[in-house]
Amino acid sequence: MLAYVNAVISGILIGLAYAIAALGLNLIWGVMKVINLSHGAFIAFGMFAAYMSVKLLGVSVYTSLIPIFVAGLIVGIVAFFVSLYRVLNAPELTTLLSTYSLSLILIGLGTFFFTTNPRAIDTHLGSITLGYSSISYSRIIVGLISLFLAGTLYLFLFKTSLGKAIRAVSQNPTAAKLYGINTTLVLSISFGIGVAFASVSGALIASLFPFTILSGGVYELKSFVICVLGGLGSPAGAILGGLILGLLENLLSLKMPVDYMPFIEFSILVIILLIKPNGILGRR
Amino acid sequence: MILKGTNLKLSFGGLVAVNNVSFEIEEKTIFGIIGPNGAGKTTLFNIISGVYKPQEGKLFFKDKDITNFPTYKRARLGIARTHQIVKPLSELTVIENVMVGACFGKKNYNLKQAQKVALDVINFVGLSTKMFTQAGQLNVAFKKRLELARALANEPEILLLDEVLAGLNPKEVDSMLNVILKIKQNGITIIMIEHLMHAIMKASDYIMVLDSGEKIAQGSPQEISNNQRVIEAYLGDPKLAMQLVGAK
Amino acid sequence: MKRLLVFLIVALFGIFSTQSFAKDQILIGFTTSLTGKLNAESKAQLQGIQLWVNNVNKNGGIYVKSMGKKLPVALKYYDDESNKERVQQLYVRLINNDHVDFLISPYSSDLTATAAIIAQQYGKIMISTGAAADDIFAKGFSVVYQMYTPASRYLTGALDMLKKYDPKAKKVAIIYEQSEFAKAVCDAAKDYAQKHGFNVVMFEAYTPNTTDFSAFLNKMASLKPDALIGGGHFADGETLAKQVYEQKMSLKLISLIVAPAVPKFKEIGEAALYVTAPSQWEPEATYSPENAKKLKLAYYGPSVKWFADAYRNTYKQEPGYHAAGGFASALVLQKAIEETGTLDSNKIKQALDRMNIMTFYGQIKFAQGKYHGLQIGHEMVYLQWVKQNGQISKEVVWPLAAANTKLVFPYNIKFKK
Amino acid sequence: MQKGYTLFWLLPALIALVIYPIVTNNVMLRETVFLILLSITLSISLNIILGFTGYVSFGHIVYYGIGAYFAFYLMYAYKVSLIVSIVLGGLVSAAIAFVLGQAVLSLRGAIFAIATIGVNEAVKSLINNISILGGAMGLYFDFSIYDNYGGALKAIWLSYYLMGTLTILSVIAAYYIKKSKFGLGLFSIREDQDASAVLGIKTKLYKSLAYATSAFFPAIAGGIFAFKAGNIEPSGAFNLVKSIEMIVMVMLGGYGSVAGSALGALFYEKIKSILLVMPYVKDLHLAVSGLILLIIVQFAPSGIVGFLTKYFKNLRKVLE
Repeated sequence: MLAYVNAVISGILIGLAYAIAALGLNLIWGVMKVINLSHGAFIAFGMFAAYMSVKLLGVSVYTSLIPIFVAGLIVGIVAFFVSLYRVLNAPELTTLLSTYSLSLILIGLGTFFFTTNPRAIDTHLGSITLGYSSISYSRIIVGLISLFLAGTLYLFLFKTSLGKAIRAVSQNPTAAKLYGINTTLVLSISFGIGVAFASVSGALIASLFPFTILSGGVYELKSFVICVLGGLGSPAGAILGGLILGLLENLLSLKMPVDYMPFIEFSILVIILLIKPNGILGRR
Repeated sequence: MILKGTNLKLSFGGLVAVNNVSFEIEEKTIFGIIGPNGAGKTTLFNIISGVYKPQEGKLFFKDKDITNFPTYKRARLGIARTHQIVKPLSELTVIENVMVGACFGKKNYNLKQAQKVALDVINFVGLSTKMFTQAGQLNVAFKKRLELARALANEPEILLLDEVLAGLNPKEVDSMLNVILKIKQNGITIIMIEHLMHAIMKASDYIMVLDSGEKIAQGSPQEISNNQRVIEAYLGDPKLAMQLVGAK
Repeated sequence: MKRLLVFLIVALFGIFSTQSFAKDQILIGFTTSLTGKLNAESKAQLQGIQLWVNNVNKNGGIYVKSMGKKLPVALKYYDDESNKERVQQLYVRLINNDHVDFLISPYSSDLTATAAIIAQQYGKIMISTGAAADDIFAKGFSVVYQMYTPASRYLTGALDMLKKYDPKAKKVAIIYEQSEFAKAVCDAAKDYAQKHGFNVVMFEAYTPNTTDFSAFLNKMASLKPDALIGGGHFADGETLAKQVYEQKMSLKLISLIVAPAVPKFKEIGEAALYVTAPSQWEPEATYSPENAKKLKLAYYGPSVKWFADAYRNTYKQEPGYHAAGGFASALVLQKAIEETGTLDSNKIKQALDRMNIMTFYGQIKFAQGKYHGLQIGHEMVYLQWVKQNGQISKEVVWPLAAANTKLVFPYNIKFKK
Repeated sequence: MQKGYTLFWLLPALIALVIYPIVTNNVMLRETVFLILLSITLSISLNIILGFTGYVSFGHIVYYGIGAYFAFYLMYAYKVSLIVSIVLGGLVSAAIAFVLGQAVLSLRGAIFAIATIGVNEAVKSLINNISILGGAMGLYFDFSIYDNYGGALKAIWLSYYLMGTLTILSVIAAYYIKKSKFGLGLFSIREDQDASAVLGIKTKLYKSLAYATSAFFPAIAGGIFAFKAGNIEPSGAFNLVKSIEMIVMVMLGGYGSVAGSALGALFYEKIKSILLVMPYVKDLHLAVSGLILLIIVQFAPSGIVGFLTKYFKNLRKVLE
C-alpha cells in the first residue's frame, strides 16, 4: 500500500514538472497552430543554462530560474522572428521544418560547446522518509515551483490584457485582428513564453536527473504525449496530461516492467489522436 | 424522376441546418434553390453530394437508395457539383484539374480519353486560352468556370451548381447563364443555388425555397415570386426581397 | 543531357581518389567515444592505448624481423559518438581508406559487436577491449580476440560475497541496462543466483540513457531485497547509486558493474560509499613474473607498478581497468608481432591463437573452436568504496585471497550513523 | 498528363552512379554510393506520400525499420534467402502501412505528423521489449550466414547491387505513378481532399495505397542495409533523425518532383559529407545543416527543382 502512496506522490511531483514543459508546447500550438519541434532544444537550453549558472556563477539552481525565464522569453521572441514570422501562413510542413532547423542549430551549437557528455547538478538537499522509501526534497521543490508557474500562467492568461489578447488570438485569429489586436506582438510573445516555459522546465528537470545536450528530445516527446492527452492547445489540459503521465509512469511500473512505459505512452498518443483528437476531456 | 429526397434532416450540435426537407426533381430540368443566408441550401448540397450524411430521411437517385453512399460513389453514379467557395487544385494546371473530373467521373476514363474529354469541356466553358495555367493563378471568374468544367468532365446526369454566378460582372453572368442553358440542352439535370434572382428566375423550371432549414415553398418561378411567405422570409434581407419582387 | 552525364562522371572521379604510401609505420586503427554516453570509459581506454604508443616509440618502435628494422607505431582513430552505425562506417573507412594494419575495438560490447562484423567481413585482426559480452564470440568470428573476462563470470562473485557475509540473505534484486553487455552479465548472474539458492525478487531492465530510477526503486523498496546487483555503463550506474542513496534503500550489498570501478565514481561522495563492483583490473593487483612462474607461464611486458606509475605521471589520474585493458590490448599485438616478426595477418592470427601469457593485466589466453577468441585466462577482482581518514578510496575486497581490506557489510550501515 | 523526358537523363545518370564503383573496384567509393542510393530510395519513396499526396509522414522511417526487422529475422531465425526475405519484408511493411493508413490518414496536417512520430516511437519501444527480437540490443548474424553468398566480401557487393537495383526500380515506379491516373488522383488529394472526393476519387483507398507504396521501397532498403551491416537494433532501425533527414531531402530537391527528390538526396548526402570533413565546420556540422535547412525553408520552399523551373520554364519537362 505504501508503495502506491509513494508512487502517487512522486508521480504527481514529476508530472507537474512535465506539465510545465508541455505548457510551453501547448501555448504555441494553441496560439499559432505550430508544433514547435525546437521545444526539446529549448529544454536542453534551460538545462545547460542552469548547469552553467551553478558551475560558473555558483548560484543555486532555483535562483537561476528567474534569469533563465527572462532569457528564454527573449530567445524565444528572437527565434520567432528568425524561424516563423515569414512562414506562418505556409503549409504545416514548412513550420515543422522551420522549427526543426532551429533545433538543429541549437543542438549543434550545444554539442560543439558542451559535447554530449552527461552532466548533473547536485542539490544535496536530502530526503524525507515515508515508510521504507524516501522522496527527495529537491523533487518536492520542483513540484511546488511547477505548481506556482502554472498558477502564474493562469493568472496571466485570464487576468491581464495581454493574456486575454493571447487567448483571443488562440480562439479566433481573424476576429482578434478585426478587434485591433496586434497579432504579431501576441504571436511573438506567446512563442517567447512557450520557450521560457520549456527552458525553465529544462532547468527544473536538470536539478533532479543527469542530462546531456540531447536529453531535451526525450522530454519533447513526453510533451507531445501530454498535450495530446490533455487536448492540444489547452493550458489546463497540459497540467492534466502531465499529471496523468507522471502517475501512469509511477503507478503502472509497480505492476509491469518499467521498460514498457514508452510503448504505452506512444500508443496512448496515437490512440487518443485517432479517437479523441481534442484530448480525453475534449469534445469530438 | 432522377433525384428524390424524403424528410431530410441534419443538425450540428443544437443548430438544425436542414429540417424535414423533401423534394423530387425531374430529369433534364433546371431546379433552382433559393433562400436567405443560412437557410441550409449549401448544407442540402452537401447532403446530396455525400459530404454530410443526413440524420434522418432518405435520398434516392433513380429510385436507388443512395443515402449511405460515400461521396466518390455518388460522383461515379453521375452526381457532380461545384463549390460556393471555389476549390481549385491550385498547383495543377487547368487541363489537369479538368482531367481529374473526367478520370474519376461516371465513365471512369483512362488518362488518354480523359484528356480528350477535358479538351472538349474546356472549349465548351471557354477556358481554352488558360489550358496550361496553374489553377491557383486564375481570377475568380475563371476559377468559377474551372469549377464548372471539372464538374462537367465528370459527365454527370445531375449537376449541382452552388452560386456559380456570384462575384461575376453582368457580362460574365450572361455568358455563364448561356453555358448553363446549353448544359441543360445536352440533357443534364441541373440543381442550382443562386442569390442572383433575375438569373435564377430566368433559368429555372422549378424553384424550391428554404428558410431556416425548412422548405417553405416550391413551384414555377412565377408562383414563387408571388408567394407571400417567400417574400416575408426575404424581408430580413431587403435587397434580395427587392430583387425577388423586381424579377416578376 | 549528355553533358550532364559526362559532368557527373568527371565529378565522381574528382571527388574520390586514393593514394598509396610506403610502409614506414605500424598503423593501429579504432574508434573511440569522444562524445556520447560512453565518453568516460572510452577516454580511459584511449589513454591506456596512447601510453603504450608513447612507450613503444620511446624505444624506437617494434622490431619487425621480416623488414629487418624497427617500425614506429601510430594510431588512427575517430570519434564514433557512441553510435553503432557510425562505428560500422568508420571501421570500413579505417580498413579501406586508412589501410590500418590492425584494429582495436571501440569501447562497450554493443559497439564492439558491430565493429567485429566489419573486421570479420574484411578479415582484419581486431583485439577487443572494453567488451565483455560472451555471445559476440559465438557468432563465428575468426579474427576477433577478447581482453576482458567475459560477462558470464562478472557478477557471480558478488553473490558469493553475500553468501559468505550473511548466509541468511536470500532476496536479490537485479536491475540492468538494456545493453548487450549488461544483459549478458545479469542473465548469467540470475542463473547463478537461482542455482545457489537465492531468490531473485526483481529482474528488470532499463533503457539506455535512463536518468530517473524512482519507479524502479519504489517497486524495489516494496519487495525488500537484501542485495541489489546489476547496472550497465558509467552514467546510468552512477545515477542509480546516487538515487539508491537518496532514497535510503535498506540494502545489505550493492554491486554494480562498470560505474563504481571508474575512479570518477567517487565524485558522487557519500553515495559512493560501500558500493562494490567487479573489476577487470586494479592497481593493487599482484601479477608478477614470480606469480607467472608458479603458474608455468611466461611473463610479458611491464610490471603492474610501472604501468600504474607511468599512467599516474602521464595523466595525473588513477588508472582503472579500462586504461589497463587498452594498454594490454596493444601489448598483445606487440607480443604477436615480435614473436612472428611480420605484420602478416595470418601469422599474427596464429600467434594470437596459441598465446598464453601473464602480463601486468593478468593472464591472457583465447578460446579456440566454437567460441574462438573468447578470453579464458583472465580473472575478475571486486572492489569497494570505503572511507579512510576522511578520504573516499577504493579497496580490493574479493576474492579473499586477493583482498587488501575487509568488506564493509552491510551497505545500509551508513544510514544508521 | 504528357510524358516528359525526366527518365531519359535520370536513369542513365543513376546507372552511371551505380556502375562507377563496380568498374573501378573501389570499396570506399562503393560505401559512399551505397549510402547515397539508400538516401535516394528513401526520399523518392517518401515523396510519394509527402510530395504527391500531401501527407507529412514525419515518422516514415518506421517502415524502413519494420522491413529491416522482418527481413533480418527471416534470415536470422529461419535461414530464408536474402532476396525472399527483403521482398517479404517490403510486402509486410506495405501491408502494415495500408492497414494503419486506414486510421491515421484520416488525420490531417501537423496532427498527422505527430501521430506518425508516435507510431514510430511506439514500434521502437515495443521492439525494445521483445526478447526474441533481441530487445534493445538487437540481433547479430552468425557469421556463417555470409558463406551462402560466397563469403562476406561477396555478400557486401551483392547488397550493393541489390540497393542499386532497388533505387532504379523505385525511381521508375515513382515516375510512372506520377504519370498515371492514380498519380493524378493523388495530386488532386494533395491539393484538396474534399473536392477530390466530390470529383469521384476514392480518397481513402488512394491515400492508403500511396502510403503502402511509399512504405514498400524503404522496407526493402532496410532489409538490404541490415543484411550488409550484419546486425539490427531498434535505435538504428527506427531513428527519428533519419526520418527527418528524408523530409529534408525531399524539400531540398523539390516537393512532388521525382527528379527533385533524387537530386535532393544526392545533394544532402554530398553536403553532409563535405561538412563532416571540413575543418572548423566539422564539429559544427549539425548547426550548419540546420542553418542551411532554415534558409531553404524560409527562402526557397519549393527546393532546387522549384527554383530552377521558376526561372527556366523549359526545364519543367525534364525535372518532373
